[in-house]
Amino acid sequence: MPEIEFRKALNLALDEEMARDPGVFVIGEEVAEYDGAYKVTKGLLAKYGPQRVVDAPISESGFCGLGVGAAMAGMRPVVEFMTFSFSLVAMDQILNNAAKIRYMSGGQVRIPLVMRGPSGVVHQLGATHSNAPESIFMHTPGLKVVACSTPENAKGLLKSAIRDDDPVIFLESELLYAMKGEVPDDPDYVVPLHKGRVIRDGADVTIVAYSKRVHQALAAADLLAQEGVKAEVIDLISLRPLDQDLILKSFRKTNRMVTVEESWSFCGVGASIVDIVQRNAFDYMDAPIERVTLEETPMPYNESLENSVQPSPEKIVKAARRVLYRE
Amino acid sequence: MPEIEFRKALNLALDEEMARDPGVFVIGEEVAEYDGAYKVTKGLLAKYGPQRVVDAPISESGFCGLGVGAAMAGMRPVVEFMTFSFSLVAMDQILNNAAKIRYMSGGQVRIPLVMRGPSGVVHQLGATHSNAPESIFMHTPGLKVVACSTPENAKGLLKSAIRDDDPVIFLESELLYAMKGEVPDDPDYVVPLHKGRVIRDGADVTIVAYSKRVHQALAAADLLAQEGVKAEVIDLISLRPLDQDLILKSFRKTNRMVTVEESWSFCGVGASIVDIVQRNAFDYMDAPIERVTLEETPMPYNESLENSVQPSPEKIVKAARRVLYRE
Amino acid sequence: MKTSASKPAARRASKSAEPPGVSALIPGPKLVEMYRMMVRLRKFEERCYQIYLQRRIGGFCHLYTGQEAVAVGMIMQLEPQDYVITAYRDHGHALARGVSAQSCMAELYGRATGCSRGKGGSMHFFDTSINFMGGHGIVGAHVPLACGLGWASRHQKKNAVCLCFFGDGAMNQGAVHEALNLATLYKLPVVFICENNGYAMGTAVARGAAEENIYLRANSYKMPTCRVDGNNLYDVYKTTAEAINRARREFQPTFIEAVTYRYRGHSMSDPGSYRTREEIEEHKARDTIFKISRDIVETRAATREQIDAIDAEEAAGVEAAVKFAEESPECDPHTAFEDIYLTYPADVRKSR
Amino acid sequence: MKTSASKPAARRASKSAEPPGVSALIPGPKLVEMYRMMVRLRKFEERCYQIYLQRRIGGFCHLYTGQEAVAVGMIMQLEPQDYVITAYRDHGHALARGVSAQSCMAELYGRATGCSRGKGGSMHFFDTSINFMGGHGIVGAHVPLACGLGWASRHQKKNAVCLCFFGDGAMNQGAVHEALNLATLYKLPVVFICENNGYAMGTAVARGAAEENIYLRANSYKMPTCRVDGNNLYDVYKTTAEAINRARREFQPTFIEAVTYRYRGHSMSDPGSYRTREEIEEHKARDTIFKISRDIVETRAATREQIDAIDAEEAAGVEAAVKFAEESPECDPHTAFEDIYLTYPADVRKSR
Ligand SMILES: Cc1ncc(C[n+]2csc(CCOP(=O)(O)OP(=O)(O)O)c2C)c(N)n1
Ligand SMILES: Cc1ncc(C[n+]2csc(CCOP(=O)(O)OP(=O)(O)O)c2C)c(N)n1
Ligand SMILES: [Mg+2]
Ligand SMILES: [Mg+2]
Repeated sequence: MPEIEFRKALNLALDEEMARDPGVFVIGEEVAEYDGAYKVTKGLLAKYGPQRVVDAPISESGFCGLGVGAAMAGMRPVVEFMTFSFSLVAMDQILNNAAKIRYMSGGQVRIPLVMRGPSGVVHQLGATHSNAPESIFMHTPGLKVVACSTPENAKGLLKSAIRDDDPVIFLESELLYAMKGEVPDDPDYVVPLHKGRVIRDGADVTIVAYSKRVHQALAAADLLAQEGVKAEVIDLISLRPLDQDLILKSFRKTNRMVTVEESWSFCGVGASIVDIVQRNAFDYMDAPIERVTLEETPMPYNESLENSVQPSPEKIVKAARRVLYRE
Repeated sequence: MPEIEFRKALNLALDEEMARDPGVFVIGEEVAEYDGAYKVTKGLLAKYGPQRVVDAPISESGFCGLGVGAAMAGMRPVVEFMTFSFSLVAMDQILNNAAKIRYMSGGQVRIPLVMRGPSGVVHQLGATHSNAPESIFMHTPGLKVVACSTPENAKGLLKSAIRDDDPVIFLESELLYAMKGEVPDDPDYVVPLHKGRVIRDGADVTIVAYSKRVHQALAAADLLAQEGVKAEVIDLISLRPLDQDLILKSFRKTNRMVTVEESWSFCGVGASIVDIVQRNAFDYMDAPIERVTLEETPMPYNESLENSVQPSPEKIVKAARRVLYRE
Repeated sequence: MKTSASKPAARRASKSAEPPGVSALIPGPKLVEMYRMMVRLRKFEERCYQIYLQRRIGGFCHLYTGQEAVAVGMIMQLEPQDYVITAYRDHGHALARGVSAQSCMAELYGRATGCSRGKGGSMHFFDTSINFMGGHGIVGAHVPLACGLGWASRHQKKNAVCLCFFGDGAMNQGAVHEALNLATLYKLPVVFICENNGYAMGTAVARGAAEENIYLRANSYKMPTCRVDGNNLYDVYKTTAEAINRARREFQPTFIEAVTYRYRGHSMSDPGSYRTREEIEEHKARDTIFKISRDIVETRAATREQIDAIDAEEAAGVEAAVKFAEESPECDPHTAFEDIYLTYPADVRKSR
Repeated sequence: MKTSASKPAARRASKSAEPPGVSALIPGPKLVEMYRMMVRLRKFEERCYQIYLQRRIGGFCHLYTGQEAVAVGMIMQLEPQDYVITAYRDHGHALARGVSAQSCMAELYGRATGCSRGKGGSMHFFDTSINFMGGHGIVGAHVPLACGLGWASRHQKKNAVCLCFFGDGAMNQGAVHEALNLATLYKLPVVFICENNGYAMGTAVARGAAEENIYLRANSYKMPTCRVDGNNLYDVYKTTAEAINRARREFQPTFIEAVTYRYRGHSMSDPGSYRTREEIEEHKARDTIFKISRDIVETRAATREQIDAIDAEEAAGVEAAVKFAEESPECDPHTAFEDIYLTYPADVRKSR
């Protein structure tokens, strides 16, 4: 298997799906002539032309809505938000239109739409540019929400998202774009949207993470191993629906859990995981589930403050120790 | 104490605070000449004139942002969303501007802004008009979020919200506007924003609710009493911050809890309550906490479907029975 | 703040009968067909008014009475592949597009036989089988969708035009401006129709918009723009025909401000105290439907008796629709859980 | 799709020296003061460029180099009570308003002594003590805030005007249109300045806007609107003076399109392949700062030596700012948890 960059994996997924289905087009700010703000769409304009790789003005409501409309008419738009922080100005299009029109039409309309882009804190971009709105999307029936974490699943998931007949929120991370990894070059290699993965086996504690936090979870598992703690690490991948079976199966084995999240605690991803676990595996709970989230502050610019309010392998280790009553 | 309608209680709060502080003004669609879509602002135009009771065009981003800006300059705007369903088009103004500008300025800016209006499902308005976005707001540091449930606390809370120096999301319900109740006429009667209330004592199970669901919780408590179950009912009032002490105190007494919510389950209000309880009162958990939320569907128009996907006293009773292992 | 100029329709009234030749644009049989449709819209809405007051239907209900010439004059010249999309005041557009009165009425009753299976309600009518792409509840939010429909038409080579209706109040919603800009930029076959009925709820146009000449605002998007008397079916027809042509042949969007008037309140719960009875009567006196019936008889496109028969047929049709709706089955409870996703993995269906 | 017309600044270049009399508008000492400020902006930004490449500062960094005449010519005629609000390309506006180079530089270093206590960073400068109301990161989102500042000024009888700066790309964001409409409707003392530097990131104006004559779009909001050569300090000054007057005396908002050009990339990470080196050089050849220095010497407002001294002083000032920033204390870790709320109940502080 060839080893490629994360952004290239996304690029290949777009490329292959555009080649496969003439209904697929990409629209967003700077996706065409600029090759994408983060070069995810590099070379696609040259290959598919300006009718399928479409530069948009800074009109997120407008072009996201255009995507919804084109999907209603049978196309498969891929709407790029330069980052999901900018999706806030298009929130109504996402939550009312993309998510609900199918239902309100009594099932007549289908909306095979992908809304993708990087999400979450990057590096010193300040509070307006560090939003990770996944819990907003997860809260909303009608949307599917996935987060990729490796070049391999990035490619397979984006292809699935594009082929899927429902609106999919597809979360990436700027901080992963340069990561390299092996990616199957089979053009029909896809990863199911609704399945999480156990990416490290362990029996002592389950660490649940998604997006770039998966790598911190793995780093924490390494550190814990040095203390003799065998952590199982789950990459959620699908945030809506959550892969409850996988989560519960692991929990029933380890009886202890730490969640690692991209956003804040209140009404966050992990809150729902906690809720699902206690409702479905109450008798297996040997300790409270700990959550490692952003601290409850807007994101500061200062580098050390910014680091201090984020999850880190060390924080995860500490949380794991707490759920193991070792601290 | 005089008995007045809920909408009148809100109206009095606005009236008194406008009389008290010339910096207070109300802006929103139809708030002035039309007396408010739900008559909450009735008579205020006549009393305070069009400079302080301001009709706005259908520009939620625009006038919500105007409110943020006026607050930055020291005024105390009350922005009315005709319903919070329409706040989705202003989401960026709320989540990035109202919530974060104080922080990003290093504390130089204060934003004494109230954003108020009815929220949640009403009666056959369909999916676009039935949003209850409180968990979106609760997720966001920088915002305070309160939900009123009686004429009395509506008045006292709105006055507190207006006097408060931070941005407050103030949630009401169309279905309560006609409710009558006693309201202190002391113009300095205020209710603290961050405190919940035990509105019915009980030792067997705690039912936590907010907004109109409080009344369903009370109805459920009545039904449960007939079965010999003493339910304690908490009206959360404050959603951000949550009154954790109150919730935990009750839970440590009853060891069982049911949450009743206005919106969906995933990443909803109750998920956070569950999380807080299990982290802080793990040893007191005699049963999984049950949540009564909207079913995971956009809101249907059909009346019986609409009822079926909402919380009801019967659903609350059933949930209570489950946490009491009586079912 | 400006408070004057609340009667754009009055200002734009055409004073006299049609100049000869204009009505020739619409052949007699077509005119009769359009008359029939306008009658259907009128009778449908007036029946809604009654049954709403009887509490047999619920929710928000925004009647189209008085604006019929706009929907009918525009939509009835579309081809089958063309799209229609509109806001929550959608009964008229749906009927004009050919959605049956039965399925519309059943939708208001929230029945499974409704055009949106009882899930959308008055504000969210859909019938994609004839490219009626909804009824949309959030002011202005469907206007970007129209660009998407136009986009698809263009790139799927469907040769379809999209008519997108919205109100005067919607012009103050940012998403509409973003959409208008996109339409020109991408050369989309969309005709934007702002139905200026003088008010957004209780807000007269000039109280909500700095520029009360709404059609001028489209100049910012470099598209042909005009104002038309929405009471004048012939003008409406002609202007729209040109716009449709430009869209279909040249992928050139157009903006049309159709000045019109709603006889009823904003919605059923609107007391309407922001306008006078005289103002309403003034507009009713110029009623299009009546005027067209006269034109039809004068030009011998049909006889007075035939007109009367049409009126009776349409009244009966609406009665039948009410009956159909009332006799239709209630929604099956489990349908609440359908139509959320098209492909939801079976193994996680029950989760929350 | 249109791809031409990417050089609005070139199109608008004034060909010759200022006609006599125009520069008389700005008295000699004031002109020298403005020159000094333009030099400060230039040197500050160029120093940013270097230290950014040295990785001594981080985040997104949008330099203002080339646009100096706009910020300086406009902001330096404000009175103390007036407001300035702008987007993320905010260093120039902040400095011109009087925020010290030290506190700006310290902010870029993320230090506690920064103008936003190290929490805002390059895009989010604030100094409310002199009514500099921020740097804002979301395109267009601060334009409604400007209406609020104008509203407060009007209703608190502060007699303050608000200058609101944004880019050509921001014109395609709906919130901006909503705000422009509100400003006229409510008669707000706001001057809207669209700094048209030809590009929104890599998108030339005409590729993002159906109407590339941006100032014409303000016609929809019935406010005085004009285009000014942003390289011509005198024109900028004069046009703005008129607009400020209208705002202050008549509560009449104005829209000014200032045609300008940024010498650097959109941000530090922009390779800038969407424009040619020739295009950039062409603009640099018409550099305002150089031109003004010449004017000053010619009109004897100052000598060449004095100009050189100013240049040296400002260079030293920026060096001092770097030194100040580098020697400033790091943010105390607990400050991350401050400034979220003004009044947060002590008893629930730790909750999450
Ligand atoms: C974003 C948004 N804000 C507010 C509303 C509430 N609302 C529904 S209709 C309406 C007035 C719309 O007026 P106009 O666009 O002129 O259409 P008309 O009702 O006259 O057909 C308002 C304010 C809404 N549905 N969506
Ligand atoms: C709503 C939103 N969308 C996208 C971005 C990303 N972005 C930042 S600056 C920019 C270009 C803005 O161009 P313009 O308004 O012309 O200002 P300039 O940078 O030229 O000063 C974009 C797309 C953003 N910050 N906010
Ligand atoms: Mg209207
Ligand atoms: Mg620009």
